[in-house]
Amino acid sequence: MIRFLLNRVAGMVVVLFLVCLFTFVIFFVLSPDPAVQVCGKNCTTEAIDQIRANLGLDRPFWTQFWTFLSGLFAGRTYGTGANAVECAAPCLGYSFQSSQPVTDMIVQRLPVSATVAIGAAVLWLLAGVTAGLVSAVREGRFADRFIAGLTLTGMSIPNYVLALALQFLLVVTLRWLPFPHAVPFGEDPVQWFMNFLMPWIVLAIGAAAVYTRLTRANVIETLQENYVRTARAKGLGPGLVWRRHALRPALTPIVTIFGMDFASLLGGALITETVFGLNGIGKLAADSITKNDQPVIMGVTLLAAFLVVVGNMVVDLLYTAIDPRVRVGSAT
Amino acid sequence: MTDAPGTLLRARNLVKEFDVRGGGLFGRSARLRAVDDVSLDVRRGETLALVGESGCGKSTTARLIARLVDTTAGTIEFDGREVQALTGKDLHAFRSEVQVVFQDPYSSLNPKHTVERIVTAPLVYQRRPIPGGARAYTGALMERVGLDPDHSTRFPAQFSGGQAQRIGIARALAVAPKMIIADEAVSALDVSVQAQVINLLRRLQDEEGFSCLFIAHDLAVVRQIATRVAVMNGGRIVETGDRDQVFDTPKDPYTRKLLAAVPRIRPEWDAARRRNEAARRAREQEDAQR
Amino acid sequence: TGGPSDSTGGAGDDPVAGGTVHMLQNADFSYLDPARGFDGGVNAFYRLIYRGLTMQAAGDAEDPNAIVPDLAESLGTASEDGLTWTYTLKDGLKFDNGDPITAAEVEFGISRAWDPEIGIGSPWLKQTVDAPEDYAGPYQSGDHPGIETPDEHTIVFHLIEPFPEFDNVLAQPNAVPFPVGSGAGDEFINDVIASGPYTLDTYTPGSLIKLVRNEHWDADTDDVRKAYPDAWEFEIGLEAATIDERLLAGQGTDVNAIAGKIQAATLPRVQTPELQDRLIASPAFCTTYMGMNTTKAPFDQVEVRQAVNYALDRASIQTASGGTQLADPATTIIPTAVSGHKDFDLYPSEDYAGDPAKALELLAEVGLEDGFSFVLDIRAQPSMQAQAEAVQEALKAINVEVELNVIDTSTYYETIGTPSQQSDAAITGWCPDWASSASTMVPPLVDGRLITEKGNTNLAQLDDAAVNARIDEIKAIADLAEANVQWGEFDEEVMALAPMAPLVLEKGLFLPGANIAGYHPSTSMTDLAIIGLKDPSQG
Amino acid sequence: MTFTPTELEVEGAQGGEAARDNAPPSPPASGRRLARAFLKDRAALACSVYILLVLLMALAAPLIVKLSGWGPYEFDQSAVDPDMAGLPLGAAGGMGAEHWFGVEPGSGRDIFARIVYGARVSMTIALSATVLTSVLGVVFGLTAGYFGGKVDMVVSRVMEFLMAFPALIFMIAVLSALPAENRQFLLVGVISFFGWPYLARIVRGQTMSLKEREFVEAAKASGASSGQIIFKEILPNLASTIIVMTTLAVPGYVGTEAGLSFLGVGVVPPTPSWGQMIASSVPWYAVDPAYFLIPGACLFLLVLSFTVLGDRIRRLAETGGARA
Amino acid sequence: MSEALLRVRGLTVAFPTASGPGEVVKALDLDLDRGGSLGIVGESGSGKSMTSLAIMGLLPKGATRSGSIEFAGTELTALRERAMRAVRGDRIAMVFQDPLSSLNPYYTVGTQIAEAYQAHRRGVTRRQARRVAIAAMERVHIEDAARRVDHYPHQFSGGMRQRVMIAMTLSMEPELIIADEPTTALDVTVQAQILDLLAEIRADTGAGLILITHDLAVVSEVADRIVVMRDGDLVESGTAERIFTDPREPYTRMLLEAVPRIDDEIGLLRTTAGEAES
Ligand SMILES: Nc1ncnc2c1ncn2[C@@H]1O[C@H](COP(=O)(O)OP(=O)(O)OP(=O)(O)O)[C@@H](O)[C@H]1O
Ligand SMILES: Nc1ncnc2c1ncn2[C@@H]1O[C@H](COP(=O)(O)OP(=O)(O)OP(=O)(O)O)[C@@H](O)[C@H]1O
Ligand SMILES: [Mg+2]
Ligand SMILES: [Mg+2]
Repeated sequence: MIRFLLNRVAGMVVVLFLVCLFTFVIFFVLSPDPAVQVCGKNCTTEAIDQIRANLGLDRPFWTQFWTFLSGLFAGRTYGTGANAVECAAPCLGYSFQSSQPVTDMIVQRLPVSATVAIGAAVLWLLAGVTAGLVSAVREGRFADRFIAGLTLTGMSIPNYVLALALQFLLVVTLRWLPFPHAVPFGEDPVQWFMNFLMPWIVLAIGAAAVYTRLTRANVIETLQENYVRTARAKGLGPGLVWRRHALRPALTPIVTIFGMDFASLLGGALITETVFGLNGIGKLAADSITKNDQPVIMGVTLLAAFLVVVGNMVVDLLYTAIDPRVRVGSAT
Repeated sequence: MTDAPGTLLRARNLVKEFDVRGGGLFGRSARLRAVDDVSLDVRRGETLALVGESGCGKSTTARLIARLVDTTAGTIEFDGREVQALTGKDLHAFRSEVQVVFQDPYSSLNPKHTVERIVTAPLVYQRRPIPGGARAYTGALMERVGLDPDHSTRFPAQFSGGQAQRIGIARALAVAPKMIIADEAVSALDVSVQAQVINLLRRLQDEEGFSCLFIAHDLAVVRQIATRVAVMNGGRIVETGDRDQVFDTPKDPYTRKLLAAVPRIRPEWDAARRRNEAARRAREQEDAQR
Repeated sequence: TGGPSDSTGGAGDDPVAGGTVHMLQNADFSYLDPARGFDGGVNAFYRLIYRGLTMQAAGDAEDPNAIVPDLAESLGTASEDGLTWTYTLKDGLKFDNGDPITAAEVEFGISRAWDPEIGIGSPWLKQTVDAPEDYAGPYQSGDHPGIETPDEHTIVFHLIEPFPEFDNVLAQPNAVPFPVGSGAGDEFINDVIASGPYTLDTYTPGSLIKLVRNEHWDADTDDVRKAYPDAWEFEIGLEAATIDERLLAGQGTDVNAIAGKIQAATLPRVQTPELQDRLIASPAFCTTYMGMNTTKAPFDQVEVRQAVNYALDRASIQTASGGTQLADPATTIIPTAVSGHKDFDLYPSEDYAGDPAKALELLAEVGLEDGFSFVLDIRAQPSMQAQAEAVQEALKAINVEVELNVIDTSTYYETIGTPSQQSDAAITGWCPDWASSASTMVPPLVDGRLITEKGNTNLAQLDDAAVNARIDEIKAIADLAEANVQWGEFDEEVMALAPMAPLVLEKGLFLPGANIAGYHPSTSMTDLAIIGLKDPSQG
Repeated sequence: MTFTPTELEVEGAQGGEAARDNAPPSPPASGRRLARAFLKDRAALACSVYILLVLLMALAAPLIVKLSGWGPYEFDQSAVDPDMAGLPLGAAGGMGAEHWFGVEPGSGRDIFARIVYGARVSMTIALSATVLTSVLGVVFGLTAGYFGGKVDMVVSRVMEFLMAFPALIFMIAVLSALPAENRQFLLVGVISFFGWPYLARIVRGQTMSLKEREFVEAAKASGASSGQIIFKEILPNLASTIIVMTTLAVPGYVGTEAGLSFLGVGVVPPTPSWGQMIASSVPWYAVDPAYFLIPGACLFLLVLSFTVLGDRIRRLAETGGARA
Repeated sequence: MSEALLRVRGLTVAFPTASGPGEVVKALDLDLDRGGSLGIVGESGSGKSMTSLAIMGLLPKGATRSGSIEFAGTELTALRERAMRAVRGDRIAMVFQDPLSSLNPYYTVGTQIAEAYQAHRRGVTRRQARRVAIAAMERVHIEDAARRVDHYPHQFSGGMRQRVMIAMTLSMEPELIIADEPTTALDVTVQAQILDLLAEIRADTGAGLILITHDLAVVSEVADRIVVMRDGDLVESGTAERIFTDPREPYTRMLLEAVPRIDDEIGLLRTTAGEAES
C-alpha cells in the first residue's frame, strides 16, 4: 500500500513538474514583458530595466524557474527595499496588477468555485446515475428512449448557449430566479440556493448526460454478468439485484471519471462562472486572461492541474477501496 | 515415424521468471518463476506431450521454445542452432521451421482478416513468394486440412470452432515447418470435434514428418497422440518417459495423482456396450444378408 | 431624514442622506492605490476616498470641467515666472484614522508618484514638477527636492517650466496626501488610509468593494463632495448584459443601483416612458479615431490619408457604434464637449456616408486608383471590431483592402504604442486628461518630439516642424481661453494633414435605478461624490 | 470529452476482457448489411442529411451566397435602424425575401450568408482537428499500448499531463497571446494538442488487451515485425473504435471552436463562425432573438447530429447491424 | 424415493430471430425423483443451459418458454415472479459453470452466502446469517471458514470458489440442485474433489441433482439417469447404466465412441460427425 502510494505520488510529482515547466516555458515565451505591465502606461526604458532587475526577470530562464519552484515551497519576496512584497508559501506568484499574492486570490475564490462544483456534482451524479439505472433496466422501452433523447440533447447544447438561454428564460422572462450573485450560505440560505441553482444546472446538464450514458452502458453490461444471474438464482428481488449487484460494480468506472471531472470543475468552470458573473476560480482565470495578468493565469493553471492530478490519485485510492480485486501492493 | 532419428530440439535448464507488479519507481521487483530448470528433447518426427495442471508453466515453456519470449536462463538448440542467438534471416528461417497452434482458435486468428490473409501471413511476413499465388495456395492448404477452399474469403467468425482450429493448423503448415507446437490445441473443442482435429494432426504428421510438441491437460487425449510424455508441476518437469511407461507405471506421485483423478466411464459398462454393439452389428449384418 | 419621497419622480428629485448606493460593474478597478490607477472608472472611485489640493468641480456645477480647491483653501498662486506654485491647506483636515493632514503628508503622498514601481498612474506630476533625474520616490530617495513645505499648511511646488494649468495637475488622482512612510509594498492593500468621505470596509478583488463613512471626514472642509449615502457597494465582475438586465428590471436593491453606459442592444428596450424618464445622456469627451502610420507607404502620402478620410462611411461606423443615440460622426479631433472644440469638416460627404468618388480622385493623383491594402490593428473587443469592419467595408469602395489584426485587449495599447510593433493603422480612442482643455487632447497625438520607443501616443508618427512649433506657440499662451481657441484652429490645421481619421464620438446613455438622485454621468468620469438616494428606506 | 479512465480502470477492463474472451466473436458485420441497417434508422438518416447539408453549404458557400444575393461581409444600412442602436428593421430580425435569415444588428450584414460561410469555418476546423487528433491518438495509443514499459510510461505521463492541464484556460491564454494571423491553423493545432490523449488512452487500452490475444503471438511466431503487428494485425481491430471515437469527437470540436470564438479568441473578424455569431448575438438576445436563435440552433443541430450519428454508428458496430 | 420431484413436459425455449422464433430447446421431457440425480449431456450449443435456466425461470431477455414444469407438485410456469423468487435459491438452487464470474467480485463470499439466506428467511440478523455462511463453508470443507468468510472471491482458487458456490446453495437446504457444468473450468484433480463433494452433499441432505455437462465420463460417475441432447432435441434418455451399456440412438453411440478414454487402445479416434477424413 505504502509502495503504491509512493509510486503514485512520484508519478504525480513528475506530471506536476511537467505542468510547471510547460506553463512556465509557454508564458516565458509568449507573454509580453511583465515589467512593462508593472510599469504602466507612461513608462521609460530605464524604469522597465529597474523593474526587471527587481523582479529577477533579467536572470536566465532556469534561474527564474528555480526561483518559482522554490517559491512554491518556501515562499519568496518580490522586489527589493521598501517596495518588497512578501509571498508566503505556497507562493504561486504575485499579481502586480491587483497587488496580491496569487495564492490569496485563489483562496479567496475557492469557496465559490467549490460551491459551484459540489452542487453541480451532486446534481449530475444523482441525475446521471438515476437516469442511467432507469434507462438500463428499462432498456429499449419508452423510458430508455426518452432518456436517450434527453441525454443526446444535453450533450449537444454548448454550455454557454444553455447558460444564456436559461438566464433569459428563468430570470429575464419568467423572473423565477434572481440574477446570480454569490451570497454566503450563512447570510441567506434561500437566496444562496437560488443564486447557485442556474450555474449548477448548466454545469450539471452536460455531465449528467455523459454520466447517464455511462451508467446505462455499465449497468447493462453488468446485468449480463454471471454474478447477476447468480444473484437472481438466489431468489433476490429486483431491487436488491439492481442496486447491489448491478449498480455498484457499474459505478466503479464512473468514480474514476468523476474524480477528474470534479477536480477540473473545481479548477474553474470558466464559461459558466463568467456568464453568471460568479467570482470563482474560472472567472479569475477569465479576468486574468483579459487583463493579461500572467502570474494569475499561471497560478490558476497550476492549481487546476494540481487538482486534477490529485483528484486522479484520490480516485485510484478510492478505487482500491471500492473494487476489492484491485489489491494494491499485493500481486494477484 | 522413425525414419529421421536424432534430436530436433534440445532444451536445457530453461528458466523463465516474470516480474510481477513492480513498474514505477518504488515497485517491488517480485519475480515469479514460471519455468524452473526445465530440460526436454523433441526427436525428429515424434510427438512429445507436455501435461500438467493449469498454471504449471506449460505454455511458458512452449513460448520459450518458439522464441516468443526470452529466457531468463538456459539454452535451446533447434536443429543444431542456438535459438536465442538467431537474428535476421536466420530468425526468419527459424520462424518457418517452428510453428504454433494455439488453444483458442478465435483468439489466435485475427478476426478482421480473411482466411486467405491469415494463412499466407507467415509467407508475407517472412517476405517469401507465395508459390502459385495466394488464392491457389490457400485453396490447396484448406483442402489439406479438410476445409472448403471456396471459403477462403471468409472471416474466422464465420467458421465453427473445429473449423477455425483447422485454419490455425493450415497457417502452421503454410511454411512447411519442422516442428509444430500445439498449445492446448484441442482443449477448447467438443469431444467429437476434438477427435477430428487430433486425427487431422496425426494424419498430417504422418504425411509431412514434422515433430510435435503437444501440450494438453486431458490425459486421455494425450495418450492417443503422444510418443513420449513429460509431466510438469509447479514449473518443473517431474517425470518424462515413453507414453506407455508414464501411463502404465507412473513413477512420480504427482503423475499418479493426475491419472487417478481422470474421470472414467466404468470399464464394465464400456465392455457391456462393446458387447452389445458387436451383437447389434452382427444382427444388422444378418438382417442385411437376409 | 427623508420620509417617503415621490417614487414616480425622475432625476430631478433631490438626494437625501442615508442608504447604500450600489454600483454594478464588469471589470474590477485597476488599482486602489491612486498613485497607480489612472482611468475614468477608478478616478471617479478615488474621488470618494481621496482628496487632493484641487479637484474637478462637482458634476452638477455650472462648469463641471472647472478646477476648484479641495484640501487647499484656494487654487494655487503662481510666481511671476510661472515656475513656483504655492498652496495653503485648510484647517481641520484628517485621515480616517484621526491623524491630521498636514503639508508633510501632502508632500509625501505626491512624491510617491516618482517611485518607479508605484508611480505608474498619471504622468503629469512627473512631467511638470521639477525633480532630479535619479529621484525615485520617498521610499528610496526620501524627501522630494522639488516640493517645499515651509510650514504645516503651506506647500510650494517648483516646476520644470511654466505650466499655466498646474491646478489641473494637482487635481490628478495621484496628487493626494498619504501618512508619511505608509503605502509601500503590499502594506497598502490591507489598510487603505482614506482622506475622503468614505473608507474601505471590505475588499474582495474582482467581486466586491464596500465603502463606509470615514468618521473623520469633515463636510465643512469639503465644498464639492456631498456624500449622501451611508455606504457604497461596488458589485464587480458582472456581465455587461446582466448589468443592463438588472437595471431594466430594477428589482430589490437594484433601485439603488448605478452603472456605466448601457449597451447598444439595450437601447431598444428602454423605450417605455418610465425607462425613458430614468435614461440620462452624456456627451462624448473622447474621440474614436483611426491613426494612420505616416512612416509607412502609402500613408506617407497626404493624398492617401485624405482619400481615406473622404471614403469612410461615418454613418455606418456610427450605426456600428450603436446608432444615432450612442454616437455622432466625428470630423474633428477635439470632441464637441471638450473646451476648445471647433466645428469643421474638411472631408464632407452627404449624410456622412463617405465620398468614394472624391477619394478615388485623390488616389488617382498618386496613381493608387487601383487600390492598395493595409493592416489595421484593432482591439479584441466587439464594438471596436464592429467599427473596424465598417471601415473595412467602406474602404472596399475605393479598392482598398483592409486586413484586420486583432490584438488582445490586455496587450493592445502596448503593441500599438510601440512603433516597431505597430501596423499600418490602428483604431483607438483618445480623451483629454482634463476636460477643461484641449492642451492634453491634440498635442500628444501629433507632437513629433513625443514619439518614443514604448508608450507612444503619436500613432501617426507625424513629425512636422510646423506642427511642433505651433504646439509650443499655443502652449506658451497664458490665457487659457485664448489658448483654447487656438487649439481649435490647430485641430483644423492638423486635420488638413490628415494623420488620422476621426471616426465617431461615442456618447453615453445611463440608466440609474429609480431611487437614484444627483446622478450626473459623463463618459470620462461620473461624479460619484454627489450621488444619493431619493428614499434611503427603499431597496 | 470527459472520458478519462485511469490506469486502474484499464487494467480492470483487461481482466473483464479475458473473461469474456471465451465467447466466439460475432462475425464482422458485412458492409452491405450495416448500410441497410443504417438506412432503416431514421434518426441516423436525418442526422446524416443535416450534416451533408452543412457540408454542402460549406463547400458551395460562394455559389449559395450568389443565389441569396448578399455576401457575408456586405453592409446593408437600409436594413437597420440607426436610431435604435442599429436594430434590424422589420419583424424577426429583418427576415424576408431580401434577407432570408434576417440581418445582423448594427451592420445589416446578411445572416444567411454568414451562416453559410460560418459553416465553412466550423467544419474545416472541426474536421481537421478530428483528423489530426485521430492520427496522433492512434499512433501514440498504439505505440504505448503495444510496446508497454518505458515507451508506455513516457507516453502515459505525457497524456496524463495533457489531460491534467486545464485546456480551456490554456487555450484562451495562448490564443490570446499569439498573433491573430493563421488563427484557424492555430485553433486546429491547439485543439488537437490537447485532444489526442482522449483517443490515445482508449486505443492504448484496447491495444494492451489486443496484444494479449493469441493472434498477435501467432503473427510473431510467423515472423512479423513490431510495425507489421501494430499496423497490420492490431490496427484493423481498432477500426470500429476509431470510427466511433472520431464521429463522437467531431461535435466536441465543433463546440470547442464555437466556444473559443465565443470567448473572443477564435476566428478573426470579419470571418464569420457560428460561435462568433452566437457571441455577438448575446447582448441582443432580448430584442433580436432571431439573431441568437439561428446560429444557436444551427450549432446545436450540428453537434446533435454528429453525436446521434456517432452514437448510432457505435451501436451498429457493437451489434453488427443485428438491431437498428 | 419414487415420488417425482421434477416433471418437465414439452419444454420449449425459443429466441426470436430474423426468420421467426428459433427454438433452442424443443419439446423436452424430463423426470427426476426426489433424491435422484439426472445428468444432461450433449455437445456445445445443444440447449443444456437453456433447459436449466428455463426451470429456474432465468432465461435471458427475449427468450420465451412454453410447456410445463412441475416441481414437487407446483406448476412453476404458472407462478408469478414473486412466488418464483421464493422458490429460487430456497427450494431449487443452482451452481454455475464459471465460479469466478458467477460470484460478485465486490462482496465477500460471506456476504454473498448470507444474502441468499436472508432473502428467504425473514427477520434474520446479520450475525445469524454470517454464522450460517460459516457453517455452509465448513460443510464444503473450506478450512478456516470463520476467517475466510470475509475474503473476496478473487482471493480463492478456482476449486474453492466452486465450493463457495456450492456452499451458497447448501445454506438453504434446497430440494433440487442444478449444477451447470460445475467442473468444466477446473483441473482434473479439483474436478474429482468437487464431484465427490456433490455426491457427499446429496447423501447428507437428500437433495435431487441435475448435473449438466458435456463430459460423459463425469456424468457416468454421478448420475442415475441420463438425458442426451442435441440441437435442442432430446435424443435419448434412460438410466445411466442403460445409456452407457446399451445406447439405442446412433448419436448417443457416436458420442460415446468419441470420448477418449485413458485406457483406450491407440488408434483413430471416432467422431460423431462422421465427416470424411480425406
Ligand atoms: N507474462 C506473464 N507475466 C507474469 N506471469 C506470467 C506471464 N505468463 C505466465 N505467467 C505465470 O506463469 C505461470 C505459468 O503460466 P503458463 O501459462 O505457462 O501455465 P500453463 O501451464 O500453460 O497453464 P494453463 O494450463 O492454464 O494454460 C502462471 O503462474 C502464470 O500466472
Ligand atoms: N441470448 C441468446 N439469444 C439467442 N440465442 C441464444 C441465446 N443464448 C443462447 N442461445 C442459443 O441457444 C442454444 C442453446 O444454448 P445453451 O447455452 O443452452 O447451450 P449449451 O448446451 O449449454 O452449450 P454449452 O455446452 O456450450 O454451454 C445455442 O444454439 C445458443 O446459440
Ligand atoms: Mg497454457
Ligand atoms: Mg451451457
